[in-house]
Amino acid sequence: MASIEVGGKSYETDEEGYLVNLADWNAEVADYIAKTENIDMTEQHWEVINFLREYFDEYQIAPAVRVLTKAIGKKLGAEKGNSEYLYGLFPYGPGKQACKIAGLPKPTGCV
Amino acid sequence: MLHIVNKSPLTSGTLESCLNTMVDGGDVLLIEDAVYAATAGNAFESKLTAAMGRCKVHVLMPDLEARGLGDRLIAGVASVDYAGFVGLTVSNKNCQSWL
Amino acid sequence: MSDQKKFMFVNRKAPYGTIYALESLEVVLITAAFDQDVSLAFLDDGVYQLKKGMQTKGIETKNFSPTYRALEDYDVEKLYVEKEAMEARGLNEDDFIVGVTVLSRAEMGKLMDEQDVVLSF
Amino acid sequence: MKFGIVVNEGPYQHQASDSAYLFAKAAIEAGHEVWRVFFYHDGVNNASRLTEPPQDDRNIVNRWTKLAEEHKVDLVVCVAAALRRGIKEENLATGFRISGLGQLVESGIKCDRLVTFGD
Repeated sequence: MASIEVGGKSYETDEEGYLVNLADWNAEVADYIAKTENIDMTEQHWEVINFLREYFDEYQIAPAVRVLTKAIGKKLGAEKGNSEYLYGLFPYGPGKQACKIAGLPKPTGCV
Repeated sequence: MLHIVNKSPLTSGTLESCLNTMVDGGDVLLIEDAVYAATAGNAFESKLTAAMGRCKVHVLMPDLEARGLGDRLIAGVASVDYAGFVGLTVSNKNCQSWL
Repeated sequence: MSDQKKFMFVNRKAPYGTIYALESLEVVLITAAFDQDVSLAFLDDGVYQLKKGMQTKGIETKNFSPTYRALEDYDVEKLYVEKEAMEARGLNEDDFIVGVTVLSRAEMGKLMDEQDVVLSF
Repeated sequence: MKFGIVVNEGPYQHQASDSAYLFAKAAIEAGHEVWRVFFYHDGVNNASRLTEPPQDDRNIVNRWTKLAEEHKVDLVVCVAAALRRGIKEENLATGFRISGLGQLVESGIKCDRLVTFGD
Protein backbone atom coordinates (compact mmCIF):
# COMPACT_ATOMS: atom_id res chain seq x y z
CA MET A 1 0.00 0.00 0.00
CA ALA A 2 1.29 3.45 -0.92
CA SER A 3 1.14 6.47 1.32
CA ILE A 4 1.71 10.22 1.33
CA GLU A 5 3.39 12.42 3.95
CA VAL A 6 1.60 15.65 4.76
CA GLY A 7 2.48 17.89 7.69
CA GLY A 8 4.45 15.10 9.36
CA LYS A 9 1.55 12.66 9.15
CA SER A 10 1.28 9.65 6.92
CA TYR A 11 -1.88 8.88 4.94
CA GLU A 12 -2.61 5.63 3.13
CA THR A 13 -3.42 5.86 -0.59
CA ASP A 14 -3.99 3.36 -3.38
CA GLU A 15 -1.57 3.01 -6.30
CA GLU A 16 -3.22 5.87 -8.14
CA GLY A 17 -3.01 8.21 -5.17
CA TYR A 18 -6.61 8.14 -3.96
CA LEU A 19 -7.04 8.27 -0.19
CA VAL A 20 -7.87 4.86 1.25
CA ASN A 21 -9.69 6.24 4.28
CA LEU A 22 -12.03 9.00 3.23
CA ALA A 23 -12.08 10.33 6.80
CA ASP A 24 -8.37 11.24 6.45
CA TRP A 25 -9.17 14.13 4.15
CA ASN A 26 -8.39 17.71 5.14
CA ALA A 27 -7.49 20.89 3.28
CA GLU A 28 -3.78 20.30 3.67
CA VAL A 29 -4.06 16.82 2.18
CA ALA A 30 -6.11 18.25 -0.68
CA ASP A 31 -3.39 20.82 -1.39
CA TYR A 32 -0.77 18.09 -1.37
CA ILE A 33 -2.70 15.81 -3.75
CA ALA A 34 -3.35 18.78 -6.04
CA LYS A 35 0.40 19.47 -6.25
CA THR A 36 1.07 15.87 -7.29
CA GLU A 37 -1.45 16.52 -10.10
CA ASN A 38 0.33 19.78 -11.04
CA ILE A 39 -2.58 21.89 -9.93
CA ASP A 40 -2.20 25.09 -7.90
CA MET A 41 -5.35 25.35 -5.86
CA THR A 42 -7.16 28.65 -6.35
CA GLU A 43 -10.46 29.89 -5.00
CA GLN A 44 -12.12 28.57 -8.17
CA HIS A 45 -10.68 25.11 -7.59
CA TRP A 46 -11.88 25.12 -4.01
CA GLU A 47 -15.38 26.06 -5.11
CA VAL A 48 -15.57 22.86 -7.15
CA ILE A 49 -13.90 20.71 -4.50
CA ASN A 50 -16.23 21.96 -1.79
CA PHE A 51 -19.18 21.45 -4.06
CA LEU A 52 -18.14 17.85 -4.72
CA ARG A 53 -17.74 17.14 -1.02
CA GLU A 54 -21.14 18.60 -0.23
CA TYR A 55 -22.69 16.59 -3.03
CA PHE A 56 -21.10 13.40 -1.74
CA ASP A 57 -22.21 14.16 1.77
CA GLU A 58 -25.77 14.63 0.61
CA TYR A 59 -26.12 11.79 -1.92
CA GLN A 60 -23.29 9.35 -1.10
CA ILE A 61 -21.97 9.39 -4.67
CA ALA A 62 -19.59 11.51 -6.69
CA PRO A 63 -21.70 12.99 -9.50
CA ALA A 64 -21.08 12.06 -13.13
CA VAL A 65 -19.35 14.86 -15.06
CA ARG A 66 -22.56 15.78 -16.88
CA VAL A 67 -24.45 16.00 -13.60
CA LEU A 68 -21.64 17.95 -11.93
CA THR A 69 -21.59 20.45 -14.78
CA LYS A 70 -25.32 21.02 -14.57
CA ALA A 71 -25.36 21.25 -10.78
CA ILE A 72 -22.39 23.66 -10.70
CA GLY A 73 -24.19 25.83 -13.24
CA LYS A 74 -27.20 25.95 -10.99
CA LYS A 75 -25.24 26.76 -7.87
CA LEU A 76 -22.28 28.86 -9.02
CA GLY A 77 -23.63 30.41 -12.19
CA ALA A 78 -23.93 29.44 -15.84
CA GLU A 79 -20.43 30.74 -16.72
CA LYS A 80 -19.01 27.98 -14.48
CA GLY A 81 -21.48 25.26 -15.43
CA ASN A 82 -19.72 24.08 -18.55
CA SER A 83 -17.04 21.54 -19.29
CA GLU A 84 -14.57 24.09 -20.75
CA TYR A 85 -14.48 25.84 -17.38
CA LEU A 86 -14.21 22.61 -15.37
CA TYR A 87 -11.60 21.04 -17.63
CA GLY A 88 -9.72 24.33 -17.48
CA LEU A 89 -9.42 23.88 -13.73
CA PHE A 90 -8.88 20.11 -13.82
CA PRO A 91 -7.25 19.21 -17.15
CA TYR A 92 -7.49 15.44 -16.55
CA GLY A 93 -11.18 15.63 -15.89
CA PRO A 94 -13.35 16.95 -13.09
CA GLY A 95 -14.47 13.36 -12.50
CA LYS A 96 -11.17 11.67 -11.78
CA GLN A 97 -8.88 14.52 -10.83
CA ALA A 98 -11.23 16.64 -8.75
CA CYS A 99 -12.60 13.59 -6.92
CA LYS A 100 -9.07 12.62 -5.99
CA ILE A 101 -8.32 16.05 -4.57
CA ALA A 102 -11.69 16.15 -2.82
CA GLY A 103 -10.92 12.85 -1.14
CA LEU A 104 -13.87 11.03 -2.71
CA PRO A 105 -13.87 7.41 -3.88
CA LYS A 106 -12.35 6.67 -7.25
CA PRO A 107 -15.10 6.61 -9.89
CA THR A 108 -15.27 2.97 -10.99
CA GLY A 109 -18.49 2.77 -12.93
CA CYS A 110 -16.90 4.64 -15.81
CA VAL A 111 -18.44 4.18 -19.24
CA MET B 1 -43.64 -10.85 -22.98
CA LEU B 2 -41.71 -13.87 -21.75
CA HIS B 3 -41.49 -14.15 -17.96
CA ILE B 4 -38.69 -16.38 -16.71
CA VAL B 5 -38.97 -17.67 -13.15
CA ASN B 6 -36.33 -19.74 -11.36
CA LYS B 7 -37.54 -20.24 -7.77
CA SER B 8 -39.71 -22.87 -6.17
CA PRO B 9 -43.16 -21.48 -5.36
CA LEU B 10 -43.06 -23.41 -2.09
CA THR B 11 -40.21 -21.32 -0.64
CA SER B 12 -40.49 -18.05 -2.55
CA GLY B 13 -43.30 -15.72 -3.58
CA THR B 14 -41.62 -14.94 -6.90
CA LEU B 15 -43.82 -17.08 -9.14
CA GLU B 16 -46.94 -15.81 -7.44
CA SER B 17 -45.77 -12.18 -7.89
CA CYS B 18 -45.06 -12.87 -11.54
CA LEU B 19 -48.47 -14.45 -12.19
CA ASN B 20 -50.26 -11.65 -10.32
CA THR B 21 -48.44 -8.86 -12.13
CA MET B 22 -48.07 -10.02 -15.73
CA VAL B 23 -50.58 -9.02 -18.35
CA ASP B 24 -52.77 -11.71 -19.89
CA GLY B 25 -51.53 -13.58 -22.91
CA GLY B 26 -47.85 -13.70 -21.97
CA ASP B 27 -45.55 -16.71 -21.74
CA VAL B 28 -44.17 -18.02 -18.45
CA LEU B 29 -41.10 -20.23 -18.46
CA LEU B 30 -40.19 -22.19 -15.34
CA ILE B 31 -36.49 -22.99 -15.04
CA GLU B 32 -34.12 -24.17 -12.30
CA ASP B 33 -35.99 -24.58 -8.97
CA ALA B 34 -39.20 -23.12 -10.39
CA VAL B 35 -39.81 -26.37 -12.27
CA TYR B 36 -41.24 -27.82 -9.03
CA ALA B 37 -44.28 -25.63 -9.67
CA ALA B 38 -45.09 -27.73 -12.75
CA THR B 39 -45.30 -31.08 -10.91
CA ALA B 40 -48.60 -32.79 -10.13
CA GLY B 41 -49.63 -32.71 -6.51
CA ASN B 42 -47.49 -29.76 -5.37
CA ALA B 43 -49.21 -27.24 -3.12
CA PHE B 44 -49.00 -24.50 -5.76
CA GLU B 45 -50.66 -26.63 -8.46
CA SER B 46 -54.11 -25.05 -8.25
CA LYS B 47 -52.67 -21.52 -8.51
CA LEU B 48 -50.63 -22.53 -11.53
CA THR B 49 -53.51 -24.20 -13.32
CA ALA B 50 -55.71 -21.19 -12.58
CA ALA B 51 -53.13 -18.94 -14.27
CA MET B 52 -52.97 -21.24 -17.28
CA GLY B 53 -56.27 -19.79 -18.44
CA ARG B 54 -54.63 -16.39 -18.94
CA CYS B 55 -51.11 -17.27 -19.97
CA LYS B 56 -49.11 -20.11 -21.46
CA VAL B 57 -46.87 -21.97 -19.03
CA HIS B 58 -43.70 -23.74 -20.16
CA VAL B 59 -41.19 -25.80 -18.22
CA LEU B 60 -37.53 -26.36 -19.03
CA MET B 61 -37.52 -30.16 -19.22
CA PRO B 62 -33.79 -30.74 -18.60
CA ASP B 63 -34.21 -28.96 -15.25
CA LEU B 64 -37.27 -31.05 -14.36
CA GLU B 65 -35.59 -34.32 -15.36
CA ALA B 66 -32.47 -33.41 -13.38
CA ARG B 67 -34.68 -33.17 -10.31
CA GLY B 68 -36.21 -36.61 -10.83
CA LEU B 69 -39.66 -35.32 -11.70
CA GLY B 70 -39.73 -35.59 -15.48
CA ASP B 71 -42.77 -37.89 -15.29
CA ARG B 72 -44.90 -35.67 -13.03
CA LEU B 73 -45.66 -32.82 -15.39
CA ILE B 74 -49.05 -31.18 -14.89
CA ALA B 75 -51.22 -31.61 -18.00
CA GLY B 76 -51.28 -28.48 -20.13
CA VAL B 77 -47.79 -27.28 -19.20
CA ALA B 78 -45.63 -27.21 -22.31
CA SER B 79 -42.25 -28.88 -22.14
CA VAL B 80 -39.26 -27.19 -23.81
CA ASP B 81 -35.56 -27.90 -24.11
CA TYR B 82 -32.88 -25.17 -24.35
CA ALA B 83 -33.62 -24.72 -28.06
CA GLY B 84 -37.25 -24.16 -27.09
CA PHE B 85 -36.13 -21.67 -24.43
CA VAL B 86 -34.26 -19.72 -27.10
CA GLY B 87 -37.34 -19.95 -29.34
CA LEU B 88 -39.51 -18.39 -26.64
CA THR B 89 -37.16 -15.43 -26.28
CA VAL B 90 -37.36 -14.94 -30.05
CA SER B 91 -41.14 -15.25 -30.39
CA ASN B 92 -41.75 -12.75 -27.58
CA LYS B 93 -40.78 -9.14 -28.22
CA ASN B 94 -39.21 -8.79 -24.78
CA CYS B 95 -38.39 -10.89 -21.74
CA GLN B 96 -37.92 -10.54 -18.04
CA SER B 97 -36.22 -12.70 -15.45
CA TRP B 98 -37.97 -12.54 -12.11
CA LEU B 99 -34.93 -12.53 -9.87
CA MET C 1 -25.65 6.14 -29.73
CA SER C 2 -28.77 7.62 -31.16
CA ASP C 3 -31.23 4.76 -30.68
CA GLN C 4 -33.21 5.13 -27.52
CA LYS C 5 -34.76 2.14 -25.82
CA LYS C 6 -37.07 1.77 -22.88
CA PHE C 7 -35.10 0.31 -19.97
CA MET C 8 -36.80 -0.85 -16.82
CA PHE C 9 -34.96 -1.88 -13.69
CA VAL C 10 -37.05 -4.18 -11.55
CA ASN C 11 -36.05 -4.19 -7.89
CA ARG C 12 -37.58 -6.96 -5.82
CA LYS C 13 -34.95 -7.42 -3.13
CA ALA C 14 -34.48 -5.73 0.21
CA PRO C 15 -31.32 -3.68 0.84
CA TYR C 16 -28.33 -4.83 2.99
CA GLY C 17 -29.39 -8.50 3.23
CA THR C 18 -27.78 -8.87 -0.19
CA ILE C 19 -25.79 -6.52 -2.42
CA TYR C 20 -28.25 -6.54 -5.35
CA ALA C 21 -29.98 -3.27 -4.46
CA LEU C 22 -26.71 -1.32 -4.31
CA GLU C 23 -25.29 -2.77 -7.51
CA SER C 24 -28.59 -2.21 -9.29
CA LEU C 25 -28.40 1.46 -8.41
CA GLU C 26 -24.90 1.60 -9.89
CA VAL C 27 -26.23 0.32 -13.23
CA VAL C 28 -29.07 2.83 -13.18
CA LEU C 29 -26.64 5.74 -12.80
CA ILE C 30 -24.60 4.52 -15.75
CA THR C 31 -27.64 3.87 -17.93
CA ALA C 32 -28.71 7.46 -17.42
CA ALA C 33 -25.50 8.59 -19.13
CA PHE C 34 -26.59 6.75 -22.29
CA ASP C 35 -29.67 8.91 -22.71
CA GLN C 36 -32.06 5.99 -22.54
CA ASP C 37 -35.65 6.06 -21.35
CA VAL C 38 -35.08 4.71 -17.83
CA SER C 39 -37.67 3.65 -15.29
CA LEU C 40 -37.31 1.95 -11.93
CA ALA C 41 -39.89 -0.42 -10.56
CA PHE C 42 -40.04 -1.46 -6.92
CA LEU C 43 -41.96 -4.66 -6.23
CA ASP C 44 -42.16 -7.07 -3.31
CA ASP C 45 -39.30 -6.52 -0.82
CA GLY C 46 -37.68 -4.08 -3.26
CA VAL C 47 -40.04 -1.48 -1.80
CA TYR C 48 -37.91 -1.56 1.37
CA GLN C 49 -35.00 -0.03 -0.58
CA LEU C 50 -36.77 3.32 -0.50
CA LYS C 51 -37.53 3.48 3.23
CA LYS C 52 -36.25 6.72 4.70
CA GLY C 53 -34.39 6.99 7.98
CA MET C 54 -31.85 4.20 7.39
CA GLN C 55 -29.10 4.17 10.03
CA THR C 56 -26.34 1.86 8.91
CA LYS C 57 -23.56 2.75 11.37
CA GLY C 58 -24.31 -0.30 13.51
CA ILE C 59 -23.74 -2.70 10.61
CA GLU C 60 -20.65 -0.82 9.37
CA THR C 61 -22.11 -0.60 5.87
CA LYS C 62 -22.51 2.42 3.63
CA ASN C 63 -26.02 3.86 3.60
CA PHE C 64 -26.70 4.27 -0.11
CA SER C 65 -30.32 5.34 0.19
CA PRO C 66 -29.54 9.10 -0.21
CA THR C 67 -28.38 8.25 -3.72
CA TYR C 68 -31.99 7.67 -4.79
CA ARG C 69 -32.47 11.40 -4.24
CA ALA C 70 -29.68 12.14 -6.72
CA LEU C 71 -31.48 10.28 -9.51
CA GLU C 72 -33.30 13.45 -10.45
CA ASP C 73 -29.97 15.11 -11.30
CA TYR C 74 -29.37 12.16 -13.63
CA ASP C 75 -32.73 12.78 -15.32
CA VAL C 76 -34.08 9.51 -13.94
CA GLU C 77 -37.51 10.58 -12.84
CA LYS C 78 -39.70 7.53 -13.35
CA LEU C 79 -39.80 5.68 -10.06
CA TYR C 80 -42.73 3.33 -9.64
CA VAL C 81 -43.81 1.49 -6.52
CA GLU C 82 -46.33 -1.31 -6.62
CA LYS C 83 -49.28 -0.42 -4.43
CA GLU C 84 -50.06 -3.95 -3.26
CA ALA C 85 -46.43 -4.56 -2.28
CA MET C 86 -46.24 -1.26 -0.40
CA GLU C 87 -49.42 -1.92 1.53
CA ALA C 88 -48.47 -5.51 2.31
CA ARG C 89 -45.44 -4.07 4.11
CA GLY C 90 -47.34 -1.54 6.18
CA LEU C 91 -45.76 1.37 4.29
CA ASN C 92 -47.13 4.42 2.56
CA GLU C 93 -45.69 7.12 0.31
CA ASP C 94 -44.56 9.23 3.25
CA ASP C 95 -42.16 6.47 4.28
CA PHE C 96 -40.04 6.88 1.14
CA ILE C 97 -36.82 8.87 0.85
CA VAL C 98 -37.82 10.10 -2.60
CA GLY C 99 -40.99 10.95 -4.49
CA VAL C 100 -42.49 7.98 -6.35
CA THR C 101 -45.51 7.13 -8.46
CA VAL C 102 -47.63 4.40 -6.91
CA LEU C 103 -49.09 1.99 -9.45
CA SER C 104 -51.52 -0.84 -9.05
CA ARG C 105 -50.22 -4.31 -9.85
CA ALA C 106 -52.16 -4.30 -13.11
CA GLU C 107 -50.71 -0.93 -14.15
CA MET C 108 -47.24 -2.17 -13.27
CA GLY C 109 -47.70 -5.29 -15.38
CA LYS C 110 -48.77 -3.21 -18.34
CA LEU C 111 -45.79 -0.89 -17.99
CA MET C 112 -43.40 -3.85 -17.86
CA ASP C 113 -44.95 -5.24 -21.00
CA GLU C 114 -44.15 -2.03 -22.88
CA GLN C 115 -40.40 -2.12 -22.15
CA ASP C 116 -37.64 -3.00 -24.57
CA VAL C 117 -35.14 -4.13 -21.93
CA VAL C 118 -36.00 -5.31 -18.45
CA LEU C 119 -33.16 -5.79 -16.00
CA SER C 120 -33.97 -7.44 -12.76
CA PHE C 121 -31.70 -7.47 -9.71
CA MET D 1 -31.01 -12.47 -33.85
CA LYS D 2 -28.43 -10.76 -31.68
CA PHE D 3 -28.43 -11.86 -28.04
CA GLY D 4 -26.95 -10.33 -24.93
CA ILE D 5 -26.72 -12.42 -21.78
CA VAL D 6 -26.25 -11.27 -18.17
CA VAL D 7 -24.87 -13.60 -15.49
CA ASN D 8 -25.32 -12.43 -11.90
CA GLU D 9 -24.17 -15.43 -9.88
CA GLY D 10 -20.87 -17.21 -9.32
CA PRO D 11 -20.09 -20.65 -10.75
CA TYR D 12 -20.77 -23.82 -8.71
CA GLN D 13 -22.74 -21.88 -6.07
CA HIS D 14 -25.83 -21.28 -8.21
CA GLN D 15 -27.23 -22.84 -11.39
CA ALA D 16 -27.50 -19.43 -13.11
CA SER D 17 -24.10 -19.70 -14.73
CA ASP D 18 -24.86 -23.20 -16.12
CA SER D 19 -28.26 -22.09 -17.38
CA ALA D 20 -26.70 -19.07 -19.08
CA TYR D 21 -24.04 -21.19 -20.76
CA LEU D 22 -26.53 -23.79 -22.03
CA PHE D 23 -28.79 -21.00 -23.27
CA ALA D 24 -25.89 -19.36 -25.11
CA LYS D 25 -24.90 -22.65 -26.69
CA ALA D 26 -28.47 -23.37 -27.82
CA ALA D 27 -28.81 -19.87 -29.27
CA ILE D 28 -25.63 -20.29 -31.29
CA GLU D 29 -26.73 -23.74 -32.47
CA ALA D 30 -29.99 -22.21 -33.67
CA GLY D 31 -28.01 -19.79 -35.82
CA HIS D 32 -28.26 -16.73 -33.59
CA GLU D 33 -25.41 -14.53 -32.51
CA VAL D 34 -24.42 -14.24 -28.86
CA TRP D 35 -22.85 -10.83 -29.00
CA ARG D 36 -21.83 -10.40 -25.40
CA VAL D 37 -22.07 -12.10 -22.02
CA PHE D 38 -21.87 -9.60 -19.19
CA PHE D 39 -20.84 -10.82 -15.73
CA TYR D 40 -22.14 -8.81 -12.81
CA HIS D 41 -22.55 -9.19 -9.03
CA ASP D 42 -20.95 -12.52 -7.94
CA GLY D 43 -21.09 -13.50 -11.61
CA VAL D 44 -17.63 -11.93 -11.94
CA ASN D 45 -16.27 -15.08 -10.27
CA ASN D 46 -16.95 -16.94 -13.51
CA ALA D 47 -13.83 -15.23 -14.81
CA SER D 48 -11.32 -16.49 -12.25
CA ARG D 49 -8.42 -18.30 -13.83
CA LEU D 50 -7.63 -19.79 -10.42
CA THR D 51 -10.73 -21.98 -10.45
CA GLU D 52 -9.90 -25.68 -10.19
CA PRO D 53 -12.92 -27.96 -10.12
CA PRO D 54 -12.42 -31.71 -9.54
CA GLN D 55 -11.83 -33.69 -12.76
CA ASP D 56 -15.24 -35.38 -12.68
CA ASP D 57 -17.09 -32.04 -12.74
CA ARG D 58 -17.70 -29.56 -15.55
CA ASN D 59 -15.16 -26.77 -15.86
CA ILE D 60 -17.36 -23.71 -15.97
CA VAL D 61 -14.58 -21.18 -16.53
CA ASN D 62 -12.93 -23.11 -19.35
CA ARG D 63 -16.30 -23.65 -20.95
CA TRP D 64 -16.79 -19.87 -21.22
CA THR D 65 -13.29 -19.42 -22.59
CA LYS D 66 -13.96 -22.02 -25.28
CA LEU D 67 -17.25 -20.38 -26.19
CA ALA D 68 -15.45 -17.06 -26.61
CA GLU D 69 -12.74 -18.61 -28.77
CA GLU D 70 -15.02 -20.65 -31.02
CA HIS D 71 -17.87 -18.22 -31.48
CA LYS D 72 -16.31 -14.79 -30.89
CA VAL D 73 -18.49 -14.17 -27.84
CA ASP D 74 -17.42 -11.04 -25.98
CA LEU D 75 -17.09 -11.97 -22.28
CA VAL D 76 -17.15 -8.80 -20.19
CA VAL D 77 -16.61 -8.60 -16.45
CA CYS D 78 -17.90 -5.55 -14.60
CA VAL D 79 -14.94 -3.62 -13.16
CA ALA D 80 -16.71 -2.29 -10.07
CA ALA D 81 -18.14 -5.69 -9.12
CA ALA D 82 -14.83 -7.39 -9.93
CA LEU D 83 -12.67 -5.08 -7.81
CA ARG D 84 -14.99 -5.65 -4.84
CA ARG D 85 -14.47 -9.39 -5.18
CA GLY D 86 -10.78 -9.61 -6.00
CA ILE D 87 -11.05 -10.35 -9.72
CA LYS D 88 -8.26 -8.48 -11.52
CA GLU D 89 -6.34 -8.66 -14.77
CA GLU D 90 -3.78 -10.94 -13.13
CA ASN D 91 -6.29 -13.71 -12.35
CA LEU D 92 -8.54 -13.24 -15.35
CA ALA D 93 -9.15 -16.34 -17.48
CA THR D 94 -8.53 -16.25 -21.25
CA GLY D 95 -11.33 -14.78 -23.31
CA PHE D 96 -12.63 -12.48 -20.57
CA ARG D 97 -12.05 -8.74 -20.35
CA ILE D 98 -12.72 -6.28 -17.55
CA SER D 99 -14.72 -3.21 -18.44
CA GLY D 100 -17.34 -0.78 -17.19
CA LEU D 101 -21.05 -1.10 -16.60
CA GLY D 102 -21.60 0.87 -19.79
CA GLN D 103 -20.94 -2.41 -21.61
CA LEU D 104 -24.06 -3.85 -20.00
CA VAL D 105 -26.15 -0.88 -21.06
CA GLU D 106 -24.68 -1.13 -24.54
CA SER D 107 -25.77 -4.79 -24.70
CA GLY D 108 -29.30 -3.70 -23.92
CA ILE D 109 -29.18 -1.08 -26.64
CA LYS D 110 -27.51 -3.11 -29.39
CA CYS D 111 -28.97 -6.60 -28.86
CA ASP D 112 -32.41 -7.72 -29.98
CA ARG D 113 -32.84 -9.57 -26.69
CA LEU D 114 -31.10 -9.34 -23.32
CA VAL D 115 -31.61 -12.39 -21.12
CA THR D 116 -30.61 -12.32 -17.45
CA PHE D 117 -29.61 -15.29 -15.30
CA GLY D 118 -29.27 -14.85 -11.57
CA ASP D 119 -30.76 -15.56 -8.18
